[in-house]
Amino acid sequence: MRRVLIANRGEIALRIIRACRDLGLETVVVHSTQDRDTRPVRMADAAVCIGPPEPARSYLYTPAVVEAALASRADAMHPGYGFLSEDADLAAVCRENGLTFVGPSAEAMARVADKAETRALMTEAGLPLLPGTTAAVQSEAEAFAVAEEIGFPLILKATAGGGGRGMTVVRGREHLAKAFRETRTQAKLAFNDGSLYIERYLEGARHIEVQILCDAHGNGVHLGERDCSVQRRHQKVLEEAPSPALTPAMRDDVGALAVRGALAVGYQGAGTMEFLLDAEGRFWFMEMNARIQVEHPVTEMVTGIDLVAAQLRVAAGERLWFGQEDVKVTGHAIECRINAEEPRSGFAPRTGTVTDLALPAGPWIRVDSHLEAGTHVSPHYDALLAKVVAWGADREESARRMRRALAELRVEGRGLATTRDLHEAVLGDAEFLDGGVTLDYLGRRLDDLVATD
Amino acid sequence: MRRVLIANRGEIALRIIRACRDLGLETVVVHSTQDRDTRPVRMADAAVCIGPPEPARSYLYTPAVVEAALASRADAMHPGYGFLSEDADLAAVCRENGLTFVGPSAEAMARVADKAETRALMTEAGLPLLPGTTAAVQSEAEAFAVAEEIGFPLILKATAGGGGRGMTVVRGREHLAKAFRETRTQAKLAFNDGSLYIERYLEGARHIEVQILCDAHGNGVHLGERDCSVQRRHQKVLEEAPSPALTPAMRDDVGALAVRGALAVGYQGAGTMEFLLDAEGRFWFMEMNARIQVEHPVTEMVTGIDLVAAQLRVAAGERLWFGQEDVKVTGHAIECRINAEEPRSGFAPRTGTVTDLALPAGPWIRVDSHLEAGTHVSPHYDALLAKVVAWGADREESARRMRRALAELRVEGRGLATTRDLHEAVLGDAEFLDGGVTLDYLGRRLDDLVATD
Amino acid sequence: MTTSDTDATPAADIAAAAILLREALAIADSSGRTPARIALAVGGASVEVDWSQTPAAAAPQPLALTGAPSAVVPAAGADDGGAMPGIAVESPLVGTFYRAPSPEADPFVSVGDVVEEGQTIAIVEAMKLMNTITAPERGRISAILPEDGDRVEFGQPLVRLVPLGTDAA
Amino acid sequence: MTTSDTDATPAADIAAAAILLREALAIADSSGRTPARIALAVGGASVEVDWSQTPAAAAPQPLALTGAPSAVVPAAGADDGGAMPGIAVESPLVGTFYRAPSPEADPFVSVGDVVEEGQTIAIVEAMKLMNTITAPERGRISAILPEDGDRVEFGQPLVRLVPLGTDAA
Repeated sequence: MRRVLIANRGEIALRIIRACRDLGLETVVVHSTQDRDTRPVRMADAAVCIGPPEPARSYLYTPAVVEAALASRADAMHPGYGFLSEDADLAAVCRENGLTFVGPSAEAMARVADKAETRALMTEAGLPLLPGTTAAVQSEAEAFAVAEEIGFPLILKATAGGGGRGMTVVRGREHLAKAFRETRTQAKLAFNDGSLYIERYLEGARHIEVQILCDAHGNGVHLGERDCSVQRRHQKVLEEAPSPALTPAMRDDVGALAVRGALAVGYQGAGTMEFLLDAEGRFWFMEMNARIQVEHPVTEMVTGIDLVAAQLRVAAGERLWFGQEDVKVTGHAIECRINAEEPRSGFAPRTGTVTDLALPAGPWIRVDSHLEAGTHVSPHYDALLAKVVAWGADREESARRMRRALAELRVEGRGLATTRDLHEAVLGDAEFLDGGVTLDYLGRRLDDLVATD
Repeated sequence: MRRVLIANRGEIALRIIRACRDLGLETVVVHSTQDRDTRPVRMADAAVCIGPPEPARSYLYTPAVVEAALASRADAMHPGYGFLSEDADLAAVCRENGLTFVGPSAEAMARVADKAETRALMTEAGLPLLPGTTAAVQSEAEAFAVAEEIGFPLILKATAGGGGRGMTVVRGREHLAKAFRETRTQAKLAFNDGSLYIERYLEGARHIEVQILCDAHGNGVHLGERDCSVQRRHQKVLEEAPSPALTPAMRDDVGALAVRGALAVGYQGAGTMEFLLDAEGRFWFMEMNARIQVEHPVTEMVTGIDLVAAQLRVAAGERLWFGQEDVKVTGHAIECRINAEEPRSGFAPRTGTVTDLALPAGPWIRVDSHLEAGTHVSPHYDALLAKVVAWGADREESARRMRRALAELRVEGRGLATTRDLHEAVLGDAEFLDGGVTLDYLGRRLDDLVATD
Repeated sequence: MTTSDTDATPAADIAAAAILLREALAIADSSGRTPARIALAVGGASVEVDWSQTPAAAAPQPLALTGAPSAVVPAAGADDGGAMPGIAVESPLVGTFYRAPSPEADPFVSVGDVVEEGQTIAIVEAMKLMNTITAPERGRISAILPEDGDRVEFGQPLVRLVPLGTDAA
Repeated sequence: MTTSDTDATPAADIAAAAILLREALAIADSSGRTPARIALAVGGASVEVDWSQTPAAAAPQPLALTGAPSAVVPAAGADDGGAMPGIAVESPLVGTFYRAPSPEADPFVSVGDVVEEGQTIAIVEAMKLMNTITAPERGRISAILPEDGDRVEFGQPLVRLVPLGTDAA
C-alpha cells in the first residue's frame, strides 16, 4: 500500500488524509464540483473531480470512484463513513481492479448489510438478541403474527437500514398496520429496499456500542465501548467513552461478545457492534456497522490507538500488533457533533456559507472539522460541520472542558444555524451529568433544553 | 479564589484563561494598548488596559498590574511566564494587597531568584552540583582564582539570569578576562544586576529538566522530565517528554532529587528543576525555574495532568490530590516552538501582521496559540507565535505526527518569517531521530539544517 | 457601490473623496479599533474599502472593569465623547478617578471652567499613590467623562478641553 | 476587476478612478492590514478589487491526476483554453480520453473540422466502458485539449467548438 484514494469528503476525508500522512502513505481525494475548493482537496497529494454536486452522480457513483482510483494510480481505497462505505459491490469492484479496499471483504460486508441476516448469524454465534425476526417480514399479516408472539412495544427496522433511518417504534397493535406501510415506504425510498424486520423494543435502554478491530488473520480485539444514548430519532447527537453505566466486568463481557460476533462473520478491519443495555444491566445485540464511525475519536482519546491508521494497517495485511491486554482505557472523552441544523425547528437543515469561524483549541480538546472561513455548507451533503472532542481524567473533567470548548466555538454565516447551543444545554443538564442518560432522554427533554438555553 | 487576574499576554494568557474556565474561575486579563484587539482580551471575562506597548510601562509595571487586579476585584493573580513571573516583589505586593499570587511565596522566590544562592541551598540539600561558586564572583581577579580551581571549560552566568540570557562559555584562560567583562555588562543591561557566578562547563551534555508540583502543606511530587537539548545559544527550540536518554531508574532518581531540592527551598506551586545529564549518565543540578514554563504541554500530554489548573488549585491552598505513584508517563510528546524569527539570519526577529493563517489540528495534535488572521506580531514582545505539540504512543509516532502538523502550519504576512522550516528539518534529521541529541547539536548542525531544507 | 451619473465627475468631488477617505482611515485608526468597511461617496465619486475577513464577532468586547462597583467604565475609544468638542486628556495609568483632592473638598474643575496649562484637573489614584492630572494647555473644560470614584484604564479619556491658546481666542 | 465602460465614459472619470484606487491602496497598505475588497466608482467608471477570503497560498493546488504517466492534465477551469474561441465540450465523467475508436484508427476529428450536432468527437473510457463524446451542436473544432490517452476529470474541457448554426454562418 502506497497511495490511498479517499472516496469521501468533509471532516472524515481530512481525518483519513492525516492518518495516511502519519503512515507515510500518499493520498488522492475525489470530489464533486461543489467541493473543489475545500480543505481535503487542497491538503491531499492529488485530487480528482468525479462529478456534479449530487451524491448519486459523484460520491455514490461507483464507476467514477473506482476510475478515479485507477486513473490516479492509487492502490487502495478508503471509503470513510456514509456514501459507499458499506457497499459490498464497491468492495468487490475494488478487489477485481487490484485495489485494496479498506474495510471488510465483500462477502463479510454482504453478510452484515442485511440486518435480519446478521441477527441470525449472531444468534448462532451465541450473542443475546431481543425477540424478533431473523428474516425479512414479507407482509402485514406476517407482521401481525410476529407481533402476537413477541408483544409490544416493538420496533420495525429496514433490513438495509443504517444511520438511524428507517425505524419506527410501535407501542400498540392499533398502530401496527399504518407503521408497517409507512416504514416500508421510507425504507424503499431511502435504501431502495423495502424489506423490514421486527424486534422487541426496549424502553429506557442505553445505546452501548463496542469498537472492534480485526486483522486478516483471524485475530480480533475490542477497544472498549461508547455510550451513544443521547439521540434524537435514532440519530446520535453526543457520544462518550467509557459509558458511565458500565462496570469493568460488564465492559469485559460485552467486549468479548462483540469480538466473538465480529469473528463469526469473518470480519476484517475496524467495526462497531451495537448493543442495547437494559435497566437490568443485560446487553442485547442490535446491529453491526462495517465502517469507521463518526464517533471513533472518543475511543481514540481514551485508548491512544489511532483507529484510522489501524484500518489502513490491517487492510495492508498486517497482523494485529497488540493484544486485548494492551488496550487500556484512560480517562473519559465526550464528542459533540456540531451539525448545521436548528434544534428549535425540528433539526431542520440550515445551510449557507461560513463567514465567521472560531474552532476551539487548547489542552485536551480535539476538533475534527473541514470548515474554514468561506466554506460553503451545502444541502447536498450531511450536516456535520465539526466534531468537538474533550478528554478529561474523569467524566466530570471532560464535561467541564467540553463546556469550555463549546464557549470558544463560533460558526456564523447567513442562513447557518448549528447544534452548539443544544450541546451546551446538555452539558449543563443535571440529568445528563449525573451518570448519563437513556435513549428516551432527548425526546423527552429537548423542548426544555432548547428553551432554557 | 473566584476571579483571577492574568498578568500576561499571548498564548500563555489564553492557556491560563482556559484552565480558569475549566475550574469555574472568572478571568481578567491586562493588556497594553497594542494588545487591545487580541484573543485573550476578547476571551477573558474582563480586560483592563494598563499601559502603552513598551513592557516596562505595562506588563512589567507592577503598580499597574496590581491596581488592575484590585480595580477588577480579582482575588488572585497568575503571572504566566516571563514578564513579572519570577519577581519576588510582585509576590510580596500581592500578599500585602490580599491577592493570592499563583506561584511560590515571595521568600521562596527570592531564594530561587539568586542563582548563586540556589547553588548553595541545593548543595546543602544534597543535590549534585558541578564545581563552581555559590556566591557572586566580585572581580576579574576572583574569576581567575576560581578558574584556576575548577578548570576549563567553564561557564559564566548572571546570578539574576533567566531565559538562557547572560551566559558565556569560556574554553580557555586567555578568553576569561574579556568574557567576564562582556557578560557582566550584558547581565547589567538585561537584569539590572551585573553579578556573575562561575560553573564548570560540561561538553556533550543534555538538558534534562524535571517538572515538580508542591502544595502549601509540604507535599511535593514530580511529573517526570523533559529533554530540552535542542537549543540555540541557551534558548530552547524544541522540547520532548520523556527524554530518550533516560531509563526508568534514572527518571526516578532525578525526580527524587528534584522534589528534594524544591522542598528544601520551601517551594510551592509548579516549578522546574534543570539538570545537565553528562555522557556518563550523571545528573548535575543547574537552576530552578519558579514559574510555569513554555514547554509545560509536553508534560501535560504524557501525564494527563493539567499543570496550570494544578497551579491554581495549590495556590488556593488545596492539598496535592495525587501521589507520586499516581503519576504515569504514557507515550511521548514533542513541542515545536514556532517563533517569528528567521533561522537563516541568526534568528533575527521577523515581525508583521498575519494575513494568512492555518494552524494544524486533528488527532493527537495540540496547538497553543493566540494567533488569528489579522494578529499583529509586535517587536515589543517575545517571538513565540505558536506551540505545536504532538503526542504518540512512542517517540517515533510523535515525530511522525509532528511532521504532519508542521506540514499543515501556515503563518504568512508581509515581513513575517517563522522557525517552521527549521523544525521540519530537525524532525527529519537522522541524528535527532536516533535517540535525541546533546546541547551542541543545533550550534553544530544549524547551517546544514536550514540549508538543506 | 456604483453611482453612475454619466457626466464627468467634478474634480472637486474626486479630491474631496480622496481627502475623506484618508480622514476616515485616520479616524478609524486613532480609535484603536479596526474597521471592517469604509464606504463613502462625494457627488459622483464613491469608494468602498472592505476588510471583511477580520471576523465580525472579533470586534472588541467591552473592556470595562466589570465587577468593581460603580466602576463599569467604557474603555478608551469605545465612547469617549468623541463627538464633543475639544481634545481628550487621557489617564496615564490604571486607577481610580477623583475630581477632588478629598471627599469633602470642592472639585478641582467643573465643565465650563477655563484652566491654565499645568493646572490640576483631576487625580487618578493607583496603589495608594495620587497621580495628578494636569491640563496640557490653556483651555475650557467641555466635559468630565468618568464619575468621581470610577475605575479608569490606561489611555481612557478623562476630560475634554477646548484649547483657548495663550490668550483668550 | 471590472471596468464597466457604458457609453463614452469621460476620460477624466477614468483618470480620477485610477487616482482614487491608487490612493485607496496606498492608504489601505499603510494601515498595515490587507483589505478584502476595494470598490470605487467615479461617474461612469467603476473599479472593484477583490482579495477573496481564500488566501493566496490556499489557492487550489494542481488537481491533476498525478502519478499517471503522461496523464498530468490541468483541472477543469484551471486552463481550459478559455481564451480560445468557441464553447467547451466537457468530460461527463472521470476516465481516459481517446481521440480515435482504436489505437490504429484515424482520429474522430481534427482541429478545423466542421462537425454536425450529435457527431462523435472523442471517447472517454471509464471502467472499461467507452463513453462517446458528441458535438452538442454544429460547429468547427477550434481546439482539442487533452492528449490522446490522457486521464481527464469530470467537467474537464475536452474540445472547443465554434458554433456555426444550422447553416454556415
